[in-house]
Order: sequence, then C-alpha cells, then structure tokens
Amino acid sequence: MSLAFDQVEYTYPGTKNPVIQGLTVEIPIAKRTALIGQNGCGKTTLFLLANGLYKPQRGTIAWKGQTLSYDRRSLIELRQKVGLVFQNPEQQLIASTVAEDISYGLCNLGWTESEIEPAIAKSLAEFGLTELAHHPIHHLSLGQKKRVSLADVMVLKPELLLLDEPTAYLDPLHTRMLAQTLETIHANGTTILMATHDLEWVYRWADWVIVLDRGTLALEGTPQTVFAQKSILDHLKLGVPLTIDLISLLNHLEEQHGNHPIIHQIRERLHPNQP
Amino acid sequence: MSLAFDQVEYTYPGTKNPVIQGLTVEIPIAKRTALIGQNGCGKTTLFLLANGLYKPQRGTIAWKGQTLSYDRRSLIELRQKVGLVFQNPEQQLIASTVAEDISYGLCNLGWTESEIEPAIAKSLAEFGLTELAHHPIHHLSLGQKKRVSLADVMVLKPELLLLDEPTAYLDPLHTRMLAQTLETIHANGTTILMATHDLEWVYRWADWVIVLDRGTLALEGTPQTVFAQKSILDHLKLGVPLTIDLISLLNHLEEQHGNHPIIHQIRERLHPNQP
Amino acid sequence: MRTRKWMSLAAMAGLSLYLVLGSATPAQAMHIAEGFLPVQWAAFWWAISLPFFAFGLRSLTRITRQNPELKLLLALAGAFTFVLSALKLPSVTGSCSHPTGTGLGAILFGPAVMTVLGGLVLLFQAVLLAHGGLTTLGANLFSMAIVGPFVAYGIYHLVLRTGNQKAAIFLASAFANLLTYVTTSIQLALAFPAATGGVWAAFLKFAGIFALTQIPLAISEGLLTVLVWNWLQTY
Amino acid sequence: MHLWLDTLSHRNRLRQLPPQHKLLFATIVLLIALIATPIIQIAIAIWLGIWIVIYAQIPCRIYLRLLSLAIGFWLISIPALILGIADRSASDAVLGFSIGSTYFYLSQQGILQAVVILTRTLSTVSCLYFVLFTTPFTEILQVLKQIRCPEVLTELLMLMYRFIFILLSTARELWIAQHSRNGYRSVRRWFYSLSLLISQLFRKTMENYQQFVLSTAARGFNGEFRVYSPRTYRPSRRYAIEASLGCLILLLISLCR
Repeated sequence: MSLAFDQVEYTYPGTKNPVIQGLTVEIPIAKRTALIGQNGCGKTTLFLLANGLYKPQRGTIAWKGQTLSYDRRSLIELRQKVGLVFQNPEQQLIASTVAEDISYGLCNLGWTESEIEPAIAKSLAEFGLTELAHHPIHHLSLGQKKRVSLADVMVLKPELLLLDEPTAYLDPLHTRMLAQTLETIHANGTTILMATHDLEWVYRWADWVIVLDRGTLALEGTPQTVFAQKSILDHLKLGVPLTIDLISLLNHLEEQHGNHPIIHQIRERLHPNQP
Repeated sequence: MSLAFDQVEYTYPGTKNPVIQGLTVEIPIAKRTALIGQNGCGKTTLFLLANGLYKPQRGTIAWKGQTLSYDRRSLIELRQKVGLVFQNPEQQLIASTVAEDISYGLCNLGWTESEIEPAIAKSLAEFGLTELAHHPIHHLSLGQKKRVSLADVMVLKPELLLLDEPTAYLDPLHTRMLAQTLETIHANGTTILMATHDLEWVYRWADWVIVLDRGTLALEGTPQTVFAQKSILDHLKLGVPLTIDLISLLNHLEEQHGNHPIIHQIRERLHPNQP
Repeated sequence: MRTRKWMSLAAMAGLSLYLVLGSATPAQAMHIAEGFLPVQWAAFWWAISLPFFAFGLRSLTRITRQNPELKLLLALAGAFTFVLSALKLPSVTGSCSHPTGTGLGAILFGPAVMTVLGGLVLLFQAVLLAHGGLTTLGANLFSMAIVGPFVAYGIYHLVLRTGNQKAAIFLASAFANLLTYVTTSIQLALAFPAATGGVWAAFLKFAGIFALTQIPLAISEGLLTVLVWNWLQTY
Repeated sequence: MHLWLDTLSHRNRLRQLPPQHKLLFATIVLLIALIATPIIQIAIAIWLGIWIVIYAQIPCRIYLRLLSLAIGFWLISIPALILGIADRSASDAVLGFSIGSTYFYLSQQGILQAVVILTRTLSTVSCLYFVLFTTPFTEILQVLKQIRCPEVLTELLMLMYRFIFILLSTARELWIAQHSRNGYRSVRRWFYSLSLLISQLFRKTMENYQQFVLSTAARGFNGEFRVYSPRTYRPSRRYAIEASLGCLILLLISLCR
C-alpha cells in the first residue's frame, strides 16, 4: 500500500467532537481510488492529515510502511511524494503568473534555474497551459485555474495525488478533459485518491472506493462490491448511481428471461468501454 | 412570460468580446426552468442582468411586459420580484448570525421590527433553521449555509427565483433535501430558473430547458425535445443525460422487439415517479 | 449687457468644467499627484521617509524571520488595506471617497510594520489606480504611512487608558485620517508658500480647501472603523 | 472597482519589449522632465502621449481620462495657489478687491506657480503612465528582483499582487450580492452595508490566511516565497533608436539653454 492510516483520531483545536475517529484505512498503490461520504464526514481533514499538514492526536499514519515522524525533513520528503490539490484553486495559487506559480514547488526544493526551466515547459505543455504561461492568475477562468492547481502539484512528480472535489462547478466538457488528464497521470503510475460526490463518476472511473461516515471507515472495496451494499449506502444517505441500479435490475431480469439480446444491448450501452 | 430578454448584449468593462450577444429568450411563468451551457457561456451574467445588477449595452429586458428603466425605484421593485441566490453562499451571506442575515433584505426595504420578526420566524421554520437562528454564520456547514442563502431570498417572497448551481459541492442527501425544498417553492407558484451542469438532474426536474452557447440561445424547449437534439448537444460538448440515452435505446429496441416486458420494466425504473 | 451675459456663461461653463474634473479627484485628494512637488521637495520628503521605512523594514524582517508564515498575513493585510481604499464611501458633500484603513491596520499590526505595508499599498495605488505618483511617493509615504499610523497608534493607546475602547478606536482612526490631510496641506504649503503671508497663509488656504471633503470623510472613517470593530468583537 | 490599468498593461502593443528598457527609458525622461523648461515639458508630454496611444495602442479615451485625474488634483489646488488674502494690499496682486479691512486678490506668483506645476505634472505623469500602460506589474517585479530590492519586499509585493485580486473579487461579489437584496438604499443602510462588507472581507482575509498557510506548506514552503519566471522578451531596434535619440535631443536642449 502507499499510505496507511492506523486508528487515527483528529479533533480540531477548540472543538469537542473528533472529525476523524479511529480511522484505519489504506490507500492501495497505483490505483484510482475514490473517497465518498456526506458533507462533513471528514474527507478534507483526511487529505490534510495525509499530507502531514495536521498531526493526529491519536493513531499513526505511515507512508510505504514508514510511520510519519513530523520532523521538518520527513515532512518535506512526504509532501514531495504526496501531492495535494485543494478544493478551491483560489486558495492555492500564490504567484503572479501561471509559469511562476508552477515553479514555486520546484524553487522550494532548491532546484536551479536550468533544472526548473525545462520542467516548467514540460508541465505547461502537458496541461495545455503553454499559451497562458505569462498570464496573470486573475485573468484565468475557473477551469484554467483548476488545471494550473493540478500542474502545480504534478510538476513535483508525486507518487500519490490527492484531489479534493476536482469536478465541482465544471461543465461536462471540462469534466471529460479532466478525466483524460487523470487517465494519463494514472497510466504513468501515480496513485490517485479523489474525493467526490458524483457517484456516477465514481462508478465509471474508480478501481477502489472508500466510504467515510462521520470520520470512520464505513465501507471499502471495488465499485462493484461497494455499490452492491445498497442498504448500507441508503442508510448512509448516499444511495447508488443510476448505472448500478440498472445493472442490478438487468441481473434480475436475466435470471427471469435468460440472456435476451435486449439485456445484452443495454448492458453494452452502460459499459461503453468494456468489450 | 415573467422575464423577457430582447436582443440583449452585454460586454464586461475592459474586455472586448460580449459575454451575452443578441440574446432573446423568455422565462416561462410558474415553471421549473433549467439553464445549461458550458462554463463561460454567460449563465451567471444572465442572472446578474435579470436582477438589474448589470445594465445591457444593447437590447432590453422586460419584467411582465414592462421594460426595465434602471432608475432607483424600479430597480428596488424588480429586486423584490426577482430573487437571486448566488452560486457560492460565501459570497452572499453578509451578517454575523443566521437571523440577522435573513433580516438583511427586509431591513433594506424599510420594514419595521414588528413586521420583520414574524417574517423571519416563519422563514426560519420553513427552512429548518429555527434552532440555528442565533448561530454565527461561519460555524455552519455548507448545506446549512446554502439553506440560509435560499431563505435570505425567499423571505422577500420573490415571484421569480434565480438559482446559480445550487447543487455544487452538495452530497446526495443534501441534494435530495434541496429538491424537496424547491418542490414546495414551486408548488407555491414561484417561477424557478436554475443554472446547473447536472444534466441528469435537469432531465428529472425541469419543465423547460434553455441551452446557452457563447452568450446566445442555442436551444429551448421541454427536456424531451431539447435532449432529443443529440447532435446539437454533442456539438456544444454538452452531451445528453444517461437516462435519455437509454430511453432512445429502449425506443429503438421496442421497434425491433415489440413491447417486451424487459423494456417495460427498465422504462419503469428510469421513470420512478411516473405511472 | 451682452458682454456680461457672455461673461457669466463662460464663468458657468468654467465652473462646471472645474466641478466635473474636480469631483473625480477627492478619491485621491490625499495623494499628492505625480509631478506636483518641485524636485527639491520631492527629494526632501523621500529623505525624511526612507529612514522610517528602513526602520519598519528591519522590524518586519526580524518578525518574518522568526515566523515566515507571517509574510502571508502581512501581504493579506496590505491587500486588504488596498481594497478598502478602492471602496467608495458616501461623504456629506455628495462626492465619494475612500476610507484609508491605516488606522485599523496600525491598531492591529503596530505602526512600524504599517509604515512598510503602507508604502507597498501606496506603490500599488500608484501602479494599479494611478493615484499619487513615484516622485511624490516619499511625500505621500510620510503623510499616509508614517504620520497616519503613528498618530492612530498613539491616540488609541492614550484614549484606551480612559477605558472607553470605542472612543479610542473612533478617535484614532478619525484623527489618523485628519492628520494625514493636515500633513498633506503642510507639505503643499511648504512647497508653495504664499507671496504675502508665507507658509502659514498657504497652509490655511490648502487646509481650507481640502477640509471641505476631508473632515466629513475623517468622521465617516472613524464611525465605520467602530462599526467594523464591533462586528469583529461579536465574531 | 475594476483595475482596468492592469488589464490594459497585459494587452498593450509594447508588451514584448524588455521591461528593463521601458523602465530605464521612463526614468531618464522623468529626470529630464523634472529639470526642463515648461515648453520642453509639454513636448515630453506629447512625445510620450504618442508612445502610449500610437505605439502601445492604448485607447485615447482611456488615456485622456487618466490624464484628467492628474489635472483634477491640480484644479482643486488652484484656488489655494492663486487666491490670496491680506490685510491691506499685496505686492504681487494682479487683480483684487477689499471687503472691510480684508483684501482678496489674485496672486501673480501663484498664477506662475500654477502654470509651472501644470506643465511639470503633465510631463512627469506621462512618464508614469507610460510605465503603467506598457509594463504589467509582474514584469516590474522581475526588474525589482534584478536590481536587488530587499527580498522580503519583493516577496510581499508578489503575494500582495495576487491577494489584491482575490480580495477585490470577493469584495465585488459581496457588493453585488448586497445590491441584489437592495442594500445601499439609504445613507444609513449604505453605512451599515459597507461596514458588513468590510467585516466580511476581513473575516475572509483571515480565512484565506489559514488556507494559504496550509496550501503553501503542502507545496513544501521553506520560509521563502521564491518563484522563477522564464519569460523572454524581444528588444526592438526601431524603438530603442527613437527612445535614445529623443532623450539625447531633450537633454541637449535642456542643458544648452
């Protein structure tokens, strides 16, 4: 596994109830993992813990088997391996132009100019930002800002990428573009953990699903096994995606009518990518 | 109709290209109308124009047949009839507690305390906020903030309610709760115009759909007629909701196989609310 | 008869042109415009202001070295001040102007740090809004980022001894605003003394003209700062 | 509240020239303008007006509007400069009348001063506006770094530039949302609404602070806000020749007078 939480508890200073309580979960390596749950179930806190930005009051977090020690050096190392893209790009971008913003993480690592320059050029090209390189951040659209915030983190070549609701406010086109970008990132071997409310997306995209409920692990598994637990998901007020609903109906119908061509054709429509 | 745009053009000061160009569209009265389109197609600008917050450089906007004159008095009147709930409650909530925030609009209209008090109590009860009345806004969860931002506007009893992507960042439970609230508002005779990217929601919720493309009207009609224009929607990079896709498949299969019970059952699952 | 009619028409046209062009200006009335001061006075005020700025910079460097995250806070505070200065305030004369926000800043961050922040804010006002100028930056720095904050800080702590915090905040921010404009008038009077009556006569004239807009504004800023402070208390 | 100067500076036709050249040019002309005679100052204002409106393609209307801002300040100072009040009569009175024992007059020295100030303002303001219209702040910042401005200042300037636009858009959003609920209707509500807006803006500023502490730490913040800007520029020989020849001529005329 890449990142492992063991009995982690975190309470925000000044509040009573822990946001994360006794959470034990592992992020499987090189997979597309989706994190789902109610608003306020602790998704964002989990990300901040995973990046070493918060220190749990109880329990331990381990990166590749090594428990985090929270000293400066190990934190810097962790944050290179674990990249975090925040929900709101407005609160992540700090420099005055796109290229400068992408260079920030590299400058922090002490890279020299001759090393930084090609890395930025490559990253700009990868995320389709080359033409915007010298534009000020405040001239960008939301979709562009989101791309910059992703490029910011990917330029550091993290092994685990944490994404906090990247599709919110995005139209279908930009959502598809994001999906393509993530596909490339995944193909290059980066582990991805994404928090989202879009269950249809989870079903189509994820290899692994983690369901949080009030700071604890409610369910985990492949989308098929997780979404098969309809009663639990209904109890958590999450429900299941329409596709899953239809597939279970189709399975049911198949038992009655056998493998009818209608069932076959509808199944195919629901899984356009599978043979 | 309630609100009518006639050949409206709007360009942001300091920019070259108009965001809204030659837009002619009417918002049908007492209906649930959805507004869809790419990011940057002018949805938010249309809302600000509808509320009289921006003044078009060309063309006219009319409320119930009366052209807006943009003098102080008529604007105050318009903003009472046309309520606008912003995309992000963070940009709308202004006072320190829930009750104060809901009273803000009424105070601006010059209501006396004895008039305001019962109105607020009623509004708090309607939106399930009574217990939170004196809570500071910044302690609320996102779902609660969104409810307050809706109560803010509904307390003014608008005839037309404009909603800018109300479901963004909301989990399935809160999305369902929002749908119920909107159902009550609709049942009381308020016209609703909602901008959203969730096509599945549009299909299930709307009576009327308006599709914007780069500031002009691309399509309008009932969800059935609009989503039947698959090639146009694909060209606009919007696509159609999965349900529509399946229904057209079912229609196609029906031609081949006749009204098979499988088709009937799947159809029923896709339209759980219809007999 | 005819000439008198023409004269009065011309006078009216001149006056209205004056009012139209002049009314846009109170928003930046406290900034001495670029090129307004003769070279020697521009240089003089630079020379006076720089030591204060350097002193502020030293204490700022010391604080941020201990706690580098503070740079984010200071930059945000500076941006906040800038945005406040871009907001419009209704004044009694009917024209609009802005709160300077230096009073609040000085109370929250201390006057030395506010001098540096004020300097950066003035630079942004020159670059993004074309308020003030570069040669006159020294003079504007003195009136707005040195006199303003130090006066606010001093008055706040003096009045606070009486135990009335609201009065302290009102007086601090109102007087910071007021003394900024008095300083600007002094700077202009020193540069352009009247032929008869000298610097003092010139000061009275400049102060008299700016008083029209600045006294109501100073009061407005005082009241507004108290309102904001009240809100911050409840939060 | 729209910072159109910033927008225009990113779009002007002299954008590709190295910012160092533009700043140097403006500084030299500014220094000449400070010591030159009124006629040369007017010539400078016209010459730089050509640079701004024709070479940089800044709309004339916008340039004139900005010029009127500087002239406005000059106008409201005129009464203080040219009107005088004295006990009896004044030596440099051009025109005057007395009411009782007070003598009101137009001062000759004041009128001269007003003219001198006007031409100086026009010429130096043109230099300033040339920089504002042709050099985006991001590039001014790069030059500041090159000339070894203290690092803490350039860091603060970079962050402030970004934060100004964040807070400005927050303020604009709140302002619009308040208007949609009829805030700012009367003077009293105006005051109340503005105080709410400032307070909310302050709270958002603090929220942004907490978020930026987290997001910069996540990107490996090590105590400094250093970034690298790989921008390359295209110097133009035609503009360089016009600039240096012009400066030379102005300087010669000023010195040989």
